[in-house]
Amino acid sequence: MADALLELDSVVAGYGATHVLRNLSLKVFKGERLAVVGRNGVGKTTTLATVMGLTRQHSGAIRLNGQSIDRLPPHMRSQLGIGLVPQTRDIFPSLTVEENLLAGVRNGASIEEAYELFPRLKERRHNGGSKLSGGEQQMLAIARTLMGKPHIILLDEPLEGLAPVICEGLMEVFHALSTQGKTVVLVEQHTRLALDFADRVLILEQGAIVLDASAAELKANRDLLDRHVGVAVK
Amino acid sequence: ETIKVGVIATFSGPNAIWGKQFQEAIQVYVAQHGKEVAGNTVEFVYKDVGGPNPDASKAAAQELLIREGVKYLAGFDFTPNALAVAPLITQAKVPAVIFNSATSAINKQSEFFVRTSFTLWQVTVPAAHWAASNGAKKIVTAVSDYNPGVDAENAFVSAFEEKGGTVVEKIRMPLQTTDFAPFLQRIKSSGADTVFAFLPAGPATFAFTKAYNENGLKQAGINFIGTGETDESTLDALGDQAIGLTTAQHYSAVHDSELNKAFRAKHAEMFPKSTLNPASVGAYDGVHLIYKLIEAAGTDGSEAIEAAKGLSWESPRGPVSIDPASRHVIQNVYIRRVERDGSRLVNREFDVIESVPDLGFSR
Amino acid sequence: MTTGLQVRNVSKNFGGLRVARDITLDLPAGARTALIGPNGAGKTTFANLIIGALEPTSGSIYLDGHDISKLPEATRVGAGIAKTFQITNLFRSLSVRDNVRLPILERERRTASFLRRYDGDSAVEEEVEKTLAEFQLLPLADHLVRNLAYGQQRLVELALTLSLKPRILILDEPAAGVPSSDSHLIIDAIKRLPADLSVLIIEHDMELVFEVANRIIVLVNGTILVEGTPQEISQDPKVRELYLGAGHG
Amino acid sequence: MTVALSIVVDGIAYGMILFMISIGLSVTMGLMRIVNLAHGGFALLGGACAHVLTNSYGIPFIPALLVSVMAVVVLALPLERLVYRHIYRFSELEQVLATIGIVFIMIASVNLFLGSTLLPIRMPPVVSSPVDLGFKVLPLHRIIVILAGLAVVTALYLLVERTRFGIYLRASVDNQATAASLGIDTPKVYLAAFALGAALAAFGGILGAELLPIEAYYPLRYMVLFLIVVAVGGMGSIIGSFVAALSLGILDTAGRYLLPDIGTIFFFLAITAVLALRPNGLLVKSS
Amino acid sequence: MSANSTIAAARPQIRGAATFLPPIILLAGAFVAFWLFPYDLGFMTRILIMMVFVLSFDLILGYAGIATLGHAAMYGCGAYAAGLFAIHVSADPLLGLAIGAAAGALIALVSGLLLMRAHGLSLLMLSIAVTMVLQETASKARGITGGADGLTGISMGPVLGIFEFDFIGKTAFWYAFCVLFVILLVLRVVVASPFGLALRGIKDSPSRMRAIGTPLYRRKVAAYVLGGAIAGIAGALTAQITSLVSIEAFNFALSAEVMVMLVLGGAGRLYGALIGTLVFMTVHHIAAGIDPFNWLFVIGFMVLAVVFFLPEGLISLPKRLMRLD
Ligand SMILES: Nc1ncnc2c1ncn2[C@@H]1O[C@H](COP(=O)(O)OP(=O)(O)OP(=O)(O)O)[C@@H](O)[C@H]1O
Ligand SMILES: Nc1ncnc2c1ncn2[C@@H]1O[C@H](COP(=O)(O)OP(=O)(O)OP(=O)(O)O)[C@@H](O)[C@H]1O
Ligand SMILES: [Mg+2]
Ligand SMILES: [Mg+2]
Repeated sequence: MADALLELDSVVAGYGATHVLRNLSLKVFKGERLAVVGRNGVGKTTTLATVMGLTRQHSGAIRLNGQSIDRLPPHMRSQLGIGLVPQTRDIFPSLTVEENLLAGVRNGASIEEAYELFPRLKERRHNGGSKLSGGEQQMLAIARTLMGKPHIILLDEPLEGLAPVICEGLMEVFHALSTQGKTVVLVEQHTRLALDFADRVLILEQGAIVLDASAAELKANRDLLDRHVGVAVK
Repeated sequence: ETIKVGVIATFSGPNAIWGKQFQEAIQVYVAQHGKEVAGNTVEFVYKDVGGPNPDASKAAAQELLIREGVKYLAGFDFTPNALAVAPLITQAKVPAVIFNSATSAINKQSEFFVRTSFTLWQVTVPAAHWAASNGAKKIVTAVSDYNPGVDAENAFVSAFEEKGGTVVEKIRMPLQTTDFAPFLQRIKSSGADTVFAFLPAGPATFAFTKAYNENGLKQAGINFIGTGETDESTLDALGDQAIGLTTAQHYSAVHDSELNKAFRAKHAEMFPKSTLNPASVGAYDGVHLIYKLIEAAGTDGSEAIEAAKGLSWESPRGPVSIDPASRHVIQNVYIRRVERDGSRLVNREFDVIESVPDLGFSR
Repeated sequence: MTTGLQVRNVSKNFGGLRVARDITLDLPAGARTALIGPNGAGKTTFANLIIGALEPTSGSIYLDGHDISKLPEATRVGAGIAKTFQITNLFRSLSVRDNVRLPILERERRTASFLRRYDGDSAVEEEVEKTLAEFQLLPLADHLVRNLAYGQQRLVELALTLSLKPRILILDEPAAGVPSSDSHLIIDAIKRLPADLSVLIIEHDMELVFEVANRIIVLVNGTILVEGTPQEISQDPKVRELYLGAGHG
Repeated sequence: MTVALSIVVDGIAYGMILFMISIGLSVTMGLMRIVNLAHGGFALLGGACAHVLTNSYGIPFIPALLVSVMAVVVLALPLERLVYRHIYRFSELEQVLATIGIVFIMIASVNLFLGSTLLPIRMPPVVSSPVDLGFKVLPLHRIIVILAGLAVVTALYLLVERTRFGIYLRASVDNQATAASLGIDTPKVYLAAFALGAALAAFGGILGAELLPIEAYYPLRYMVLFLIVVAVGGMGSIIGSFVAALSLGILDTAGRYLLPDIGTIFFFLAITAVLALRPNGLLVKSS
Repeated sequence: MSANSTIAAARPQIRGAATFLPPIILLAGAFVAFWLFPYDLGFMTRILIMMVFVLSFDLILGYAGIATLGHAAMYGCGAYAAGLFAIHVSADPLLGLAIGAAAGALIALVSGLLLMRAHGLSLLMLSIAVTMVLQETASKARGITGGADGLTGISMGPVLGIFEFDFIGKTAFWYAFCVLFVILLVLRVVVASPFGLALRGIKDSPSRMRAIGTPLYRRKVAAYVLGGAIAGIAGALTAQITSLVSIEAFNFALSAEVMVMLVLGGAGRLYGALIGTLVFMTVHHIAAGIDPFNWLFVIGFMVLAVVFFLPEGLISLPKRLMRLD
């Protein structure tokens, strides 16, 4: 197998003194569609945030294209091509929609592309960021990250709060991105969606990976999934 | 025997200048006269109260009286600080020598207060008289709106009118004001030939005198008369624009006398970066008075107060004596004008009103 | 007398933007109504109008026949209307337990009282424990809410709101952020609600909507497009085009 | 009529000084959202430096001004790196405490080296000469301050509202982690903004020293005044601060012309009324 | 879940030994201080009064999260009211305290009706404005208040008709201590009550508080009035013990200092208020005694050190130390 694009090697990380990720190791390959699933609070968000450099990393290594990046501040990781769509959206409230997009623009991206993707945003372009509906904020968060033209896109539950039609549209967008050679990591609560989208699925439990399997394998073997994620499913 | 003297003053914060002036003058006096008085060693204990803070002043006095066993209290820059110790000194029968606070009424609060500085009435009334007899006909007063300012206004107005002058307007300026342009505009259009001003030393005086020049009052021929505005501690900061300002005060650092020259020389030797001002002489004479009282009465407070009454001596500011009725110093009041003397500005005395008592005590 | 909530000709403008246009609907006691619609259709705004966080530009809202359009939010909550927040809004530096305790105390009108301890009433305490257990929050009871994962916070959000025992309950995307494996906790909680309670649920998760709602209102651009049973709505071509997309059928 | 005109002219002249001395705080507190009680400290350091340069070394005013502003920036840079950078993350109360601590140290330093008396800044005499406007005499330096104020407000407005830097700054302040993960070099943005705030503080302190003379306790003495301008202007609004400063200047001046006896009470009651009606600042309608 | 055990809510229920221990320590501390420093009673009494004042601010800022810079308004009103009452009506100290409390509560109510609608910077400025107006009024009403010279002529009768205020300040010390003790006990009850919990809720999320049906404004006004009454008591104590009230009682610096002491000790913790006051005033006193010109350095560095190393205030020091090993 080719060398990993992004690699986490026995990473221990968390908030303050607490450890949320314990010895987490994973590899993401170029052009891959990877889904990360797991129950509430197992550390999915923390994993993505750690890749971005937003948590306290206690030990372990993170490599991008074989280069260690764990000493780099978040903005340099972003400049190396990692893009994160945060779960809490984190729209800048004192910026308008357009300024929110401008804040993410790099490498000559044009905000017209964003408006094409989400016409709704164009209608609300001069609205204050804090005055958007929940779904609009979600669209803006995704569009803003795409403005940075990342090579590897970390999506933390990007479909939450979006109308089903939009979700379908977005999944197509993510697909399209991956066919353009971008790497997509999707954290998703809805296992069905995750399985439909991904090539490979990681299951997280208490800050560690308990299962790493291809989507096809999991689809064929539902009880494997139930055992890990759906323990509480009736 | 060691006799301790407690000095309560402001040594920290924006008003630390008071404590500093006091302390320097005390040290100069001691350097000149030694610490031995009638077989006793005098020791000064300093307490900082950080500004006008009667609570701290009272607690400091308690500590000095009880722990240090001081037999005399001294210092006091702000009126409330002095007033706060009045019940204590009366109870303890310990004399308190006021080096600065200028409100007449303080001495009424306790039999044990003696004052070696000045009162507002004492310097303001001569200022008014001098102005009246030197061509001022119509006057406008501009004072900061707080007790000392109002005191000064009352003193000036009553004395000036007594001499037949007219007060065309009385302006009270908020204490926090730093922009005096509106008031100077009013002074200008009031038709007065002279303005009497009273402001607390520091930023207010600085901004007022600046505004006096910048708004063209000098050019318009409106004379300035004041009291403590050209205090030596801020005079250099005022700069050349202060030149020509006329004030009435009981002491100028360049008062021409042998005693003052010696005082100044010793002070310059010990504190080369510092200047003398009225607070210095208040403290210097205060220490002198305490020495005299120790000579006369030792540590007996009541006896000391009796001894103080009527005492007279030659001070760096000229002849002084303690008025038995008010326990306040009777002294000359000088009319001075700011002049340049080499590299510094000075208050040059050019007229004198002799032996002025506290004219505010009986009001 | 009419019971439940009546909304009559309510409109809301933000400057030139008309977010609610002449909406009229009833939420009778015992109803299980879902409000769906595209993003930015005005659903959250509508919920805020009912709860009193926003004031309508025109129109009125009645609770049991009384006009409540002018009452402040706190008074409406006292009268039995409650809502969860689409983006969790919790007492982040209080423990999970206190987050549940506080609304119960408020509901019992105790929070003006100085003299007894806040944990001194055994009936209240029992209810707190029961609520925590219901949402499987007991193990987290003493954690500060700000240290919980987002999905856990969603559960607290719901537990907190239900503790108010409202008569009209508005749920704004209660399941967002809750994994599909745990959404049964939410569905169960909704199903367990007293039968006479009127629930308005705003949600993009159609499985959940179809499971709990017996009536669905579709809001588009601030107006009601259609209203009907889940069956009718899922068949409606217009709704499919504007909202549901191809995946539902 | 002449009174009204005087009120307006004096008010604007005074208001512009208020603007100059508080604009640095509008940057650090309004835009960067740090409760920066040390604002006056930077003005003090700038002023003290200008005092030493003009008084002790006889350096002319303009070069002294520029050198002092630069000196404050040079001091602000390491201070930001070592201290302020951590303060950003603090809660508001902790920021109050931390910046009070810093301001105490600044005051004590000036006090140690220069004492607690006034620290005048020598200006060429022509600056304080009266200029006759026909209906009114105005000192030249006020005219200079008015021009400087107009220049600063324009430049700052363009910087914050019209440039990428402005967007980056506001984004970083809203959510530092998110801004960083979008590739914005937030530490550098903060550093630049902070240095700008300190430079403006020093600049304003020196230009305003004619009215609010520099002395060791300057930062505490005028703290309320700085805060009022930012509060009335509204957090984060440069134009708001400008309008607020001018309005407050005119208001205060009107009080002194018309109601001198209760000037202070009038001023604070008026501020109370403004803030009660417009709690988020003059230009922001209460929601 | 075990990863989270260390970040569990660190709010143990105040029960058992913990209920009685702190007041006992306080009481013992007072006796020890009284016995060890018999000459510093005046200064220690000032600390006690300040503790009452800072406690009152803790209720408002620490618990309800209402940040003001005008707490001296209530203190000053309490002081003037008690002073005038003593001069013109009765020299009984306890009655005077009641008057001080009433005056503090009244001004808190009147100003609170306006202030509690504001927040953030505008609240800070409004509270400052209220204090400034009061100070200026006191300064101008020279006939009643003595203006800048201060209100003189206060002489207090014996406490409870038995304990005369003495020269050394013993009575004043124990009087102030008893007041502090009672206030502390009252506040302990208040903060552990549903009202206290509601205040913490308000501090945390006002919008959520409204959404659970709390009449926010009324609760805040109530807290402000209660805090104001206690601040008024502190002011009254000063007036009675110093026998003089000056307009400095309304100083901005006082309001700011109270905030510093509270945050230094640990806002939102009653004992934090006490520790902050004790440490700030003692360090100030000692440092100013040693070097009045440069003590500000000491205070400055102390304050910075505390925010940087003990962000929850001095009260978190023991917890910190224990966690080290
Ligand atoms: N800011 C924080 N401070 C302290 N602990 C946190 C913080 N954020 C999350 N945690 C803890 O870290 C653990 C993992 O949280 P994380 O947000 O990564 O979970 P998640 O898998 O993304 O959950 P969800 O599906 O609910 O979003 C949780 O137990 C949570 O309590
Ligand atoms: N305070 C406001 N000022 C201006 N526009 C606003 C304000 N609040 C909401 N809007 C706009 O009103 C529209 C409706 O918003 P609302 O939050 O009600 O949508 P929603 O139906 O809940 O959408 P979603 O499903 O995405 O949560 C949006 O386009 C939003 O941008
Ligand atoms: Mg998550
Ligand atoms: Mg919504």
